[in-house]
Amino acid sequence: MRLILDDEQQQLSATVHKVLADHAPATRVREVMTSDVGEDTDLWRRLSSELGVAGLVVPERFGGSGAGHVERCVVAEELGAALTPVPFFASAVLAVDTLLGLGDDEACAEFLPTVVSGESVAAVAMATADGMWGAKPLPVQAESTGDGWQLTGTAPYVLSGMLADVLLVYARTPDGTGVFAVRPDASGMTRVAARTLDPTRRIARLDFAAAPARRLGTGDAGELRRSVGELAAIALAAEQVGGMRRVLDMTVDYAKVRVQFGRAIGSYQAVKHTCADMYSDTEQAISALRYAAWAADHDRDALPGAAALAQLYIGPSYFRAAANAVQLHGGIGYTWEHDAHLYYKRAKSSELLFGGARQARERLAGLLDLPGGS
Amino acid sequence: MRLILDDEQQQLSATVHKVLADHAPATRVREVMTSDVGEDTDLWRRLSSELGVAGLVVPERFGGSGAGHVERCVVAEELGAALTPVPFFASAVLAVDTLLGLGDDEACAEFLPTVVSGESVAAVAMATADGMWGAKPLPVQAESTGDGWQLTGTAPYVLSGMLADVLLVYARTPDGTGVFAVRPDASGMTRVAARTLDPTRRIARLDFAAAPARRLGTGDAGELRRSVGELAAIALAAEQVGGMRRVLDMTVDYAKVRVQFGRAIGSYQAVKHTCADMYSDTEQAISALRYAAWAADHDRDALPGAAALAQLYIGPSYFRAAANAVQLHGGIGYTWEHDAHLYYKRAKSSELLFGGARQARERLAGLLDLPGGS
Amino acid sequence: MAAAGESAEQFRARVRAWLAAQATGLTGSGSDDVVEQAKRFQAALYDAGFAGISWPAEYGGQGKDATLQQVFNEEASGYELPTSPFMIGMGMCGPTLVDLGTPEQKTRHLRPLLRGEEIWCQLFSEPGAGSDVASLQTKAVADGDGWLLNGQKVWTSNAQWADFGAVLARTNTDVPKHKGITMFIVDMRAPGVEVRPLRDMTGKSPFNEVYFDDVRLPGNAVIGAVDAGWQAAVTMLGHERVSIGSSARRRYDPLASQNLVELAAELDTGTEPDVRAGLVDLYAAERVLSLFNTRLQQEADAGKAPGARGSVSKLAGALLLWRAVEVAGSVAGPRAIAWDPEDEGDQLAVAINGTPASSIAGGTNQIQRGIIGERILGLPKEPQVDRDVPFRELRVGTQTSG
Amino acid sequence: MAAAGESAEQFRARVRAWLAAQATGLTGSGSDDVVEQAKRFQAALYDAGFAGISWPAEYGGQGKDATLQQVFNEEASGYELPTSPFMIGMGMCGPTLVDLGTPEQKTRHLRPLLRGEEIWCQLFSEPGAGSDVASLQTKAVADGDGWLLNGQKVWTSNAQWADFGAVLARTNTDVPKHKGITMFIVDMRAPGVEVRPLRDMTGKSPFNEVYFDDVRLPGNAVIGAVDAGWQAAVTMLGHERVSIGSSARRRYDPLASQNLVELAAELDTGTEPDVRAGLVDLYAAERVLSLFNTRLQQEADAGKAPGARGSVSKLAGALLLWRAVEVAGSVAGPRAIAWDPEDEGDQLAVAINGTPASSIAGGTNQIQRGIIGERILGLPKEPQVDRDVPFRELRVGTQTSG
Repeated sequence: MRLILDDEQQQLSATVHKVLADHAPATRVREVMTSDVGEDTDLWRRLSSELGVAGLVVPERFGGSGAGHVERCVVAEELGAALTPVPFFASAVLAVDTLLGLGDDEACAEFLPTVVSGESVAAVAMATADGMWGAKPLPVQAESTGDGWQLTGTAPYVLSGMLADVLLVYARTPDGTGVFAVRPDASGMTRVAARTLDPTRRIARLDFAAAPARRLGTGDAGELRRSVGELAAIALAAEQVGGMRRVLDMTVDYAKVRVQFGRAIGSYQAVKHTCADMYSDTEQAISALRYAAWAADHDRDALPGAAALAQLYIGPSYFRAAANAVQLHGGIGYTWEHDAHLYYKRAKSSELLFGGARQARERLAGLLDLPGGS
Repeated sequence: MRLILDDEQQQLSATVHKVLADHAPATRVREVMTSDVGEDTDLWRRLSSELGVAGLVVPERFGGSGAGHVERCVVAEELGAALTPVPFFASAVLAVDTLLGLGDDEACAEFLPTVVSGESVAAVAMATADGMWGAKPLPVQAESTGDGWQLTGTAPYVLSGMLADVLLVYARTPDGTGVFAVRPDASGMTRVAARTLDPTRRIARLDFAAAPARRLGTGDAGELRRSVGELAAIALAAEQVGGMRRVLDMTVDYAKVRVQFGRAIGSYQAVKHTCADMYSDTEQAISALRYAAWAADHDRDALPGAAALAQLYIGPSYFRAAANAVQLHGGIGYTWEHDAHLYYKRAKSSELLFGGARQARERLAGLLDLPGGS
Repeated sequence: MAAAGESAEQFRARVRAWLAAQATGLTGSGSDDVVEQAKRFQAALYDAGFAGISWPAEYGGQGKDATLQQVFNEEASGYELPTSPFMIGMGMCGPTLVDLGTPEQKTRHLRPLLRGEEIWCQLFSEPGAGSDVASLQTKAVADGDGWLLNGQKVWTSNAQWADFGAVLARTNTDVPKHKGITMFIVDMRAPGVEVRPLRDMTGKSPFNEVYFDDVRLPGNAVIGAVDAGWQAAVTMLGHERVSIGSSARRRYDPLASQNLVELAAELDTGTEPDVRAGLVDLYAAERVLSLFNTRLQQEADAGKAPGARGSVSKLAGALLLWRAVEVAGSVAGPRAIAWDPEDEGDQLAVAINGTPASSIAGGTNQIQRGIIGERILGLPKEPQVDRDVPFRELRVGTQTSG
Repeated sequence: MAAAGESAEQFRARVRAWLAAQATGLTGSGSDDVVEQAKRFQAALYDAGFAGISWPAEYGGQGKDATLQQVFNEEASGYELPTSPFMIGMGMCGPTLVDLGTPEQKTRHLRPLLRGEEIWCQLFSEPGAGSDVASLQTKAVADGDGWLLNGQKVWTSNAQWADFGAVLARTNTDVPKHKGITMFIVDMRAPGVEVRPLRDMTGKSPFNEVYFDDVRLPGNAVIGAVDAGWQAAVTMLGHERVSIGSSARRRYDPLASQNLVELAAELDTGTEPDVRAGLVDLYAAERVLSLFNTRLQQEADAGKAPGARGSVSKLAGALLLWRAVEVAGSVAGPRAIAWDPEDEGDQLAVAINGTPASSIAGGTNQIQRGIIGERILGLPKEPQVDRDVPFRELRVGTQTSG
């Protein structure tokens, strides 16, 4: 296994970092997050078309670069570090992985090139009613009509669901799980913007009442949904690691200049040792992430365990780091004007997405061969 | 509810403290714990006959003072603080509570006076095979013979079981749980001294093969066993609180005199803040203990919740405090010669006795009316 | 009206009956006329004999035992009372005036406060003086028989509607920082006082920045003695910690275990092992802390002053909230982070987002641990690099002082 | 015998085969002839080309990439190898001699160490100098062309059978404490060296007190330079942290998650929710730390020195053990604290009782956090009250210095 980045990967990281620093500083993030749309569509087109960030795991024949998951994670790290409000997760992770996994070349050829170029945004509905991504029944039911399918039900927790030009919906069918494409103007579909704890990530609910839909691929997509969930957990872990690194840096920088009682607060053990724990957590989180990304590219047998490991370890670590960042900034860190709260909210929201620690723990318990469980 | 001690209770505490300081300092504790018997029988007779520590909850007609559970907890606190290896827990807690709860005046009149005076030591077998004190079947079966009863099975985790002059055994009978008295020289009974993590508390296993036994009381003692377990949890909490106070004091004292890098280590936040957390935990533990002791005397309806609360909160707190005490003493705290390790071991052992956090948590879950559970 | 010779249980019954009649259906937030509502309610409390229960009777209090205040608080914890505009005045400024005020100050200020006529705020913190309050840079310069006040304060709750404030200002820069501070009463309506709302991380504005530009203070505005303001501040902060620490977890706090138990039942997550364990442990921690607070109160009633032990309440209360945030996440799952517009997810989200405040405001957890370590346990202080340095030569915040 | 041009995978295969043949059934403890067994095993390692894998070939090492040492460690983690008497020599003293030794010292000492002929110990700590190693009071006074050594060391592992030790002694008391220390090689068989076993809290005696009474050191015993012993100590402590941190959780460690999983199966407690969650979380923490160690190694191989990051390994490893102790309690319940004489409860109990060592020995967790904060993150040091003070005027331990 390889847990360090090569020169090219480091270069990619530096490039994305610079573009985000130039075009999506915190002031811009705040502007976008308080807008109606809540996502920076211009920047997304630029990142997709100029840097190819949406096509890193997409083969060249569908417009991508075929680089790999390690590369996609490198990008996710930078996006997570800058809290960039773009539909990366929906379009370049969930939708891309779903389309690629379907084994439906026609669908890939139809959707992927514009998703990769950023011309279109795709979102994916795959959560159960209680917001888990696990084994419970899907909340949307597909029924075959003469010339196609109709969807009925309510799909919660659809990332970038309001913005998307195409919605990919995992639904129950008489022959197992199916994936369906729905256009945003489909009759019988309503999109409702959710209110969110985290202002930098938009989420929607989709209501279907006999909405016409097109089935993609053939056969049961239950396994696909599971592996898409695993890859999503890894991409999320990358965002989280990026956020951890950033809050650690912010906090250490502040601890060097803020003076109380006649000396920099970073000289106090209560601050210094907390920073050391944040560093220790972050370094370990990076290692878990690199392993999971490597497994996604090179060891699919290890993928379920690696994804669950990353999710279980990194989710709570990021929140702890972000909470410590607020704490060590003191009062200023608690204000709206300071960026610390944006990381705090992102960290909490990321910790509870995709089934959270509970689901990851159950999966690892299965891999460890522990008895019991639900 | 009353959570503070009155003058008389404080006086009792000071008296016991002084006697233990004079007659059972750490050097004596070490001497006893490495002896074969492992308990200080002389001291126990003295504490019982001169200070009446074994009869605090026993009515005067059976030789006790009828003071109450708050008083018994005051004594337990001091014994826990000094790690005094005497059969207090077996004789003055488990056996006394069992005898008093049976409603068998004859048995009380027979056994209690000598138990209270310290002339005899009683031990109680009540744990299940897995060392829990909960709902699973008792490991000893009683069968009625023509003129009495016979016990068969193996009773683990009998505190002071090797030393006891009389063994009280909770066993299955055709009509529910019964309590049986067995003499140490009974045919068919073997006592095996367990090896223990904690050198200051002796534990035995009792093997019964058709051992003759005398039934005490009438009716099902299942409820009695439960309430004896609750009172035991409270007495244990008192010992634990005593230990917490002592390790906190030891650690603070050391932190004031030990110099590293040119100043007392207590001036470093890493040490000072840990001591502050120990203090905060200890003060809260004292409060939980006082409430539970008060409930034992004055509010039996609140007793199950108060006992579980004390057990759940105090067990891990004491171990954390004892572990921090070793840590803050550094290398010297890790040596056999220093007393810190004796508290560490007592804390771990106490945390896992009487069903530990798992059982306490289940009981509180029931009281909170949470669904599920085993 | 206070009944003479009333027992604690009679008092409790009277409180309970009064609250049931007067406080049912009230809310402490969200209303535009929050101040008017608070003033009406405080006046009603006063009329009923429940304002300043342990304050001296000669200045409008009830002159009773502090236990009875505790009884009142216990009964009130089931209600969402509209008292927040008076919390600083009742919990901190008033008690400090009781301790340190001149008879004239007490007569002028205590009764109007108790009657709900005047709102107070506390003006200690500054951008450069957070944990290190004594490094404050706001200055009061003698001017005739009074003073001229200049500087900036921050995190000032209630400043937007306050009539008076207790302000710390530097009156001597030639001595070490603790020795040149004075506490004053400042009229918040006086010329030169400007109040600007400050948004917190939940998006609300519960506090303000306050600017003083040549604000004139009369000579009798000094609380305690000139240059002895640090001692006055310690007195007030002691009241603050008790006030924060002993405030019961409120019935309507979405992070209280009871509410999370109900949420788990509603969302059907109560059978999950992590939820069960989390809820039980949270309940236990809440209950144990509340027992500690009761014990502290009983000791105080028995004549043993709580001293710095209010810091334990405050610290433990703040740590408890972090545990509650974790449990809330396991109870609600993704429903804590996204909810339909018509749902009530906001309350839980705002509570989660507001949690850091408890570990920062009123003295950070780190500061509380230092207080416990030094004042209760007697552990030695750290080397104090600023102790003997005249204030004018000190570095403070991220700036130079002076 | 080392094969030239061997790939990592070939090397791994060779290690695996060798271990299977040579190490199966060995134990590292409990035996009276532990030293003899260790010496035989070390000699066999040497003969097979597995001793000093990354050490210079000219002094008996294999001159290979450090990755291959990692490969060896991974393969060896499944065995209980009898190597403990050589751990200090191989992990700390040897690498320090490689870095700082004279050619003469390297020639004299490295090969005998690798061949298992000579055992080393490290003599830094003293009763008054624990975390603050540099406050040590053992003195070496110039005496002709050599030195006379006097003083007391403590926590010295392996001293009871060591042939040589690396000792820190004060050679100048007129300068601040870090500047007057020298590191020497001391012959542990020399007259005046007395070794007394010291019992730890598990009841075992894995370390010793060592007394030096006019022990004569030759002039060429200095490692590095006179009065530059602190730098040499930092070098050695760096090797120590890497050595401690990167040692894989061993197969036979009763607190390793795999063994606790098996214990849960045996005791039938694996279905308890707290046991399940505890085991999974412990496994995750173990695995993540091991991934961090691998990543550190890969970075080192790629030319990025680990620097102080060994402190992360050591700190995280120590914290992991505390978590394991908690999980062990929930897995085993009261069976962790009392067991039948014929049962094997001892192993778990000794592991629980021995856990504090990891958070203390080789630099406490607090010291590691300081190293991470200052050396990696660049946070400022605390005020150093002892920095410019001549050693003879300093207070150390619980005594006065000098």
